[in-house]
Amino acid sequence: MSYPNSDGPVDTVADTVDDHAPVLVVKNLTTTFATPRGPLTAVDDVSFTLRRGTALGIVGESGSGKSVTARSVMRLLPKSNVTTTGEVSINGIDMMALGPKELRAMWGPEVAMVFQDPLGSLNPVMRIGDQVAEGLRIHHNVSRKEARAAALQLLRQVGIPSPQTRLDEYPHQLSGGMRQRVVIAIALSCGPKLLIADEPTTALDVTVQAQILDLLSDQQTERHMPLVLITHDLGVVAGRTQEVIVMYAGRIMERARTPVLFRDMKMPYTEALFRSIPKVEYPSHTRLAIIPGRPPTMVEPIRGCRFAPRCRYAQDRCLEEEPELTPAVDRDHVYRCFYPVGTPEGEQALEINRSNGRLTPEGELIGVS
Amino acid sequence: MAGTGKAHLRDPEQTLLRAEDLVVEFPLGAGGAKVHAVSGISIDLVEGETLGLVGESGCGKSTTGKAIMAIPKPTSGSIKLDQVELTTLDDESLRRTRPVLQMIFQDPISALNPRRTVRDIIAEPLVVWWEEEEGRPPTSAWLEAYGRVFSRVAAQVIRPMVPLLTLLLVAFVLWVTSEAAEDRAWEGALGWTQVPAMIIGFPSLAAVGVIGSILGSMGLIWLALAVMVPFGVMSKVLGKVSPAVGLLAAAFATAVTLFMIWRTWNSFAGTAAWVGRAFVIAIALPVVVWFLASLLKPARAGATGVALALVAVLMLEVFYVSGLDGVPKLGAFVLAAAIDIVLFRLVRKQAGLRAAELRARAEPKVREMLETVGINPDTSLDRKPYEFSGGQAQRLSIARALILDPKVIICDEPVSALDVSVQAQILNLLEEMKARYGLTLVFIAHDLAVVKNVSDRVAVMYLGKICEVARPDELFANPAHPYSHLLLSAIPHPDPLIEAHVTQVAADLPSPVNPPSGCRFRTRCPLAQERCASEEPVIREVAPEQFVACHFPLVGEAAQ
Amino acid sequence: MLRERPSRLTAPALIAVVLWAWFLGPRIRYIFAAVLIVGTVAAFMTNGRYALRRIVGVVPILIAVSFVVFSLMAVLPGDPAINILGPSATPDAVEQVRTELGLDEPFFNRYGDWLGDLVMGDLGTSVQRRQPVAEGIGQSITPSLQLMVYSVILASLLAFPLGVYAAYKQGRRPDRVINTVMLGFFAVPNFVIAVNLVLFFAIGGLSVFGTRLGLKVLPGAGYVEFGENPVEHFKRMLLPSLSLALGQSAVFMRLLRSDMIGTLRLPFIDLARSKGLSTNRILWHHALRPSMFTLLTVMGFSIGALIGGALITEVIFTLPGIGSFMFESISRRDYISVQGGTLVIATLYVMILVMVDFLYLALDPRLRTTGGGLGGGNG
Amino acid sequence: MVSPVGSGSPPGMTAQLAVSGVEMAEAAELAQLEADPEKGGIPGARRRKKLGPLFWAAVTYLTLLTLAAIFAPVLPLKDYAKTFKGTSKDGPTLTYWLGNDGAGHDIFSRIIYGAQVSLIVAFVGAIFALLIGGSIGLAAGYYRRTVDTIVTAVLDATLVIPPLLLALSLILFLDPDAQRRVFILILVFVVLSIAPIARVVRASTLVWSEREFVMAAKTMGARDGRIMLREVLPNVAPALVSYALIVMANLIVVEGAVSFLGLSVPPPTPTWGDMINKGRTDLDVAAHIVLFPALAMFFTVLSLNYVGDRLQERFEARESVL
Repeated sequence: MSYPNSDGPVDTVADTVDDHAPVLVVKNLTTTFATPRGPLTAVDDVSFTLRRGTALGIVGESGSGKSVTARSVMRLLPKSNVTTTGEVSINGIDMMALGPKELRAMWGPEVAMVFQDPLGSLNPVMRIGDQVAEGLRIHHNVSRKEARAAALQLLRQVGIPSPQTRLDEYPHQLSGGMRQRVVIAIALSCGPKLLIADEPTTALDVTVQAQILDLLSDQQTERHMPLVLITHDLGVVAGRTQEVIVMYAGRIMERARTPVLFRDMKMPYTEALFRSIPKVEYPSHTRLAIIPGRPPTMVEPIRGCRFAPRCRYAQDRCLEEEPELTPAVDRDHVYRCFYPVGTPEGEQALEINRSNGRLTPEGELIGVS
Repeated sequence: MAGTGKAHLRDPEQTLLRAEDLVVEFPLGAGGAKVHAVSGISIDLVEGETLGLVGESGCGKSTTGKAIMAIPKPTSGSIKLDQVELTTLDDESLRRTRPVLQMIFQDPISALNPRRTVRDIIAEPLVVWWEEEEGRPPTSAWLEAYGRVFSRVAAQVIRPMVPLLTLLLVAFVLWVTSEAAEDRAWEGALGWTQVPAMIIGFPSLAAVGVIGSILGSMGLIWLALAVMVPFGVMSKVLGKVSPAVGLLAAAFATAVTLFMIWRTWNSFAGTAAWVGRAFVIAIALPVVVWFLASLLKPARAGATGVALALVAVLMLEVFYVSGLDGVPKLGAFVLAAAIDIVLFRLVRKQAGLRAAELRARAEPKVREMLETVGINPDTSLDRKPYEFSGGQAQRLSIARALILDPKVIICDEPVSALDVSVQAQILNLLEEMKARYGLTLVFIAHDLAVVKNVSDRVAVMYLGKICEVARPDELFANPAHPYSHLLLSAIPHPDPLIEAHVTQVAADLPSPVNPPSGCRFRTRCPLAQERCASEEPVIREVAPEQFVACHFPLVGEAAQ
Repeated sequence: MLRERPSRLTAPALIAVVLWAWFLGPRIRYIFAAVLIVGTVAAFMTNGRYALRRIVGVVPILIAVSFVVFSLMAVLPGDPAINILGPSATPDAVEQVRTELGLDEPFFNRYGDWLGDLVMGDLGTSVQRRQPVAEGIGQSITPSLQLMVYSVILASLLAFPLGVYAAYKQGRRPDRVINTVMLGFFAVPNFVIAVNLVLFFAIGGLSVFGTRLGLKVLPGAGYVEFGENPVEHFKRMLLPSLSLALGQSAVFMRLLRSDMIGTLRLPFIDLARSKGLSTNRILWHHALRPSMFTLLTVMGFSIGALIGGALITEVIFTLPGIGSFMFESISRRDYISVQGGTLVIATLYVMILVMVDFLYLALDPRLRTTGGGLGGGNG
Repeated sequence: MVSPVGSGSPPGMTAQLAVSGVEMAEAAELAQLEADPEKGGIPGARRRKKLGPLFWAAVTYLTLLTLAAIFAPVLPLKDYAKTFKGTSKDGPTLTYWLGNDGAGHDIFSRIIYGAQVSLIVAFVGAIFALLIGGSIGLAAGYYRRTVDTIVTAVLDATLVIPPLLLALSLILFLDPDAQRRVFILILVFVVLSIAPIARVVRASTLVWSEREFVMAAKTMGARDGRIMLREVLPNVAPALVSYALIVMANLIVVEGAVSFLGLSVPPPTPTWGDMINKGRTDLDVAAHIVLFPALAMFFTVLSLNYVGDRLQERFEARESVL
């Protein structure tokens, strides 16, 4: 490990802790915002664990609660007008029990975050070197010179060309991709044991996106560091995560190992999402399957399955009763559906819907626009 | 440079839209540096075709879109729409071609005016052109907007005070009429002449006028106001019944107004005389005369004239008030201003009538368009853009673009700001609209999968130049340009079994201020040779219907 | 990226400006020269091209201002000669004065002459005062500049902590209290503040039920030079500066607060938090600097406005500053002094605005490179 | 000097948010982000932020003051020019509500009549400046390039002369005998306020003209005039109207300063500034002579500023929250 502060806790912990012990445990996490329109439950009863050295993808459209989940885990949300309940522990430390000062001590060395907008995430009037070194100086109390050397090292690690000159430059002098590399360097500066990347490539071009994702994957494997990768793009999680959570309207809809999810998705929402993406393999002018309607607002309480009004498989039961997370054959694969895709029940439900006129002959949902 | 040349263009006779050698440059600061946003792009579209423009951000694809619209006109190059050259047209003729060529924008919320209702927004294109056809004076928009601002003030400031004001005014009228001072009596009497105005339906105007004229100790302006406006309105109304009566009323109003002007003129003396008199000559007189003239032709009765006259009267009041000893006239002035505000509302109503009429005429069409794009007109006509989600707002934009029955629509990243599931809805909608109205589309996007899905032909752009033009299926199967290849390889596939093999590129996008010599892609191209720096590749056909601007294409006889 | 190439015009332009400043009245020339040299050198160190453009851009504005000032005085009704001699003057005498003043020449000749004299540092000679205008302004400019500097320092001392704190506590009680109080200060015209300060600190305050609510600790008027007696100088400058500072601090604080609120919502503040930085460090180290741009502009404006705009304060506290000078000149219809004074004030004003622009360079690295704003031009 | 140039916060610059608390703002934004995609049609989406009791108090004060000033000649007020014997420097009594000044005048009556001058010059000055400055700013912001360059240069040249100085010079040189002081004051105040208003409108127009709906209007073939007035102006107007209130407040202050220096409307007409100036000599014995006109002025300026501020905030809030 080329990390300059190797007397820090990084290596020692890595050596002593069992590889399969969960780094992040989230149980019944619920986050509610007080809005003028009433309480808005952005994250509703979310539980998952993350093991050492794995990358977890959280996929969902905007409004699904994925970003709020990440911030709730970090406890980066404001105290006023937001209530977070449930359990979050990182490396056995109960995040919910920490005070502001202890939390600040966690941010950086224990858990770090990469944000969506690389230009906005960097202070426009501070030198890059200072920004990268700042975390080190605060948390590890190193001298200015050492911090600068460490920053140089970090910039080199994230693949920034001629890092020496970059140290004294300002963010606006870099391109979008380089800025995001700097943001990643900042996140990595204190050797976090958990990295959360919140839509790290949304603002970037496709060529740069691939590079940044590669960088994140490389760092993740190299540092043996668990990664939570939040994105709206199924393509992004496909190649780079071991496990995927699909969120919809504040709920976990499906969770599975990545290959399993893509090969054998059970949740109609996942399927619908997958089908609505235009794919390069398909010939041009292929008609896309659409998800009609729009997601529920999370202000009013919802009865039944949250996806039911937009679901091809939905039956009366789905509108009344919300399914629990049910395990599939693969023990790690859970989903929230009464009529899962690719099962006899699901086929039957589709058949029923087709016969009672809710679906077009091609199997698309009619109405609800 | 990555690509000049026009080998990929088709027979000009067949094409509906043809842009040749488009160049767009923006000056950068005062130093003479320029951003070369678009440097010699040629594209053409056959009727009913969709051309996809794709590239990284900063490649000039959106600028190309705007240049085709000629907003602003490109630095050089030619745009032919239906064989008509757009770049040489003067502004007015260019404006007349607008309905044929429409545009849909990336940010649907920003593309809709937050202060107007859906009804207004969708009908606006029709109203603009109908007004044009019917020769409505362009000042009416000015008037309406003016009235709008004033009525907003009235609504926000005056309306809450109306009960109080009314009470006070009534008490005041009682007081004045019971024991009015002698010198005010004649004004009071004049005030009552406005009762007819009240009867014919302008109660608020008349009420304020009555009180104003009683209260106003300066009399003459009030006299003028009290007579001119109601009689003006009356003469219009009466003019429909009997031209003679209308004429009489107008003549009376004219006489009073001229008297007022004369009186105002005389009130200026001493140091400021030249200012005041110049004002009277320059502004008040012509405007008032215009107004009065318009009264004589009730059919064409310019609401504009009324409004301008009111502005003039307002100004006259101020000069008159301040020209006297001033201060005690405050009451008169404030009331005058209040009257003016009420009048502006009135006038706006008149002006608004035409607009409302046109909007009503447009309504069936508006409803039809809304239904076509999948928005329920019953619930949405009176809502404002911010009450819609991104997807719905984009539908509204599409409806607005379609209502003029255009031939070509330029879609500038129409789905980039939308969620995945909504994106599919909009893409399908665009395909439907294209089939239904026989549209020709220019589709600008950075997402290759999206572009492939909608296009009949794709042009890959890099730093203001075209790299490759081909049918999407061929392009995606066998990209000929190294840059196309790079783009394709970088797409994340929603399938864990496909390993991402990104061609690692050195460096970032070069600055468009100082683009590289020769082929513009050479600084990042893995295959770049010396020739690429010295010689700019010209577009040529390397495979049937596949055109590329590269010295060493990956497809065709040169690909070894 | 564009390479900075200081133009060949730079040196001559600078020398010319400094020389010009030298020819003005004795005190003004030091001030002009110091401001110019310091500002320009600082600016050239950061972005010479921009600095040059800005300095050159000032020239047309100054010419426009001089024209406005001159024509205003020339076109205004009333004959300066009669103003000088009084209404009972004989036509001959009036004619003589008119010739003396050059008033019988065509307008543009007079403007040209005036401008020519101006460039030579001659602002004309006041007939009423029987003294060169430049000299009069030179004598009165020091107290004004001192007043300006003190009040801005006081205002900033008050505005910065309050603004930052209010922004941090946005919408909550401390913010509301600070805001309301500051809005109060903002709404009191500064001559009212001045009168009240005099009441409570100089003449002993109100008498309420026999007790006096106030102090009698500071002198209420007059001016003592700094060199003469520093303690007394500050004692006398305190009330006038304070009366100006209170209103200004309200403006500064409100601007800082609103910009700071904007900054605190930017993503980089999130990143700073997620680094584990303390609130104070985030506020003062990360958020303050990017939030200061609007404030800086407005500070420039209000400092500039103070040069002549502190007129009423100077009159109340009988400070012999340029405001008093101007007020007296206006009252006496001394149009030559008014012309000259207005021009000097406007020139200083413009220079201060330019200096503020240069300060931007120091604060915002994005401005230091031309071609910035495009972002990412590192090819 | 609180001047129209340096004070007040142009709407473009103040980004005061309706949501409260830095963190709350952030949270609300996040919540929005999360709830955003399909939030249309939520009941209460149009919900307006309340203006609050202070706002209405300010409006009431301004209304009462204006009404009192308008109806002053017919209200049972004492003659402002009359000297009441033996009442010199008396404090408030039942007969003389706010006491009497050094000359035995009734202060209450003088304050009401003084409001006439302040209000008329400020109101008329602001209205005309609004019309003229607004049009200039709109044109400069919309057309940019040459128009903008010229307009900005001219505005800059006006802005560098301190307003009070300009006002005083104009007043004295235009009207040395105080014959038509109200007229001259209005003229001068219009001149003073055009530049700041034009700048604010220009800045706001620049921002709004960037929006895509302006581009959309161009593509549909609307003329420039129509775009400026139908698309841009309605969006600029709220900020403009609230800024005009702040300009009015500034003009009242400038008028106060001018009359403090004895250059406003000549006696016997009372003005607030003049009352304060005259009372200065008796400060230690009869502070109420200064206090009451100062308070009247304070509350007027405060109310105008507050109302302007709140309106602006509210318009902005509607913009940003929705």
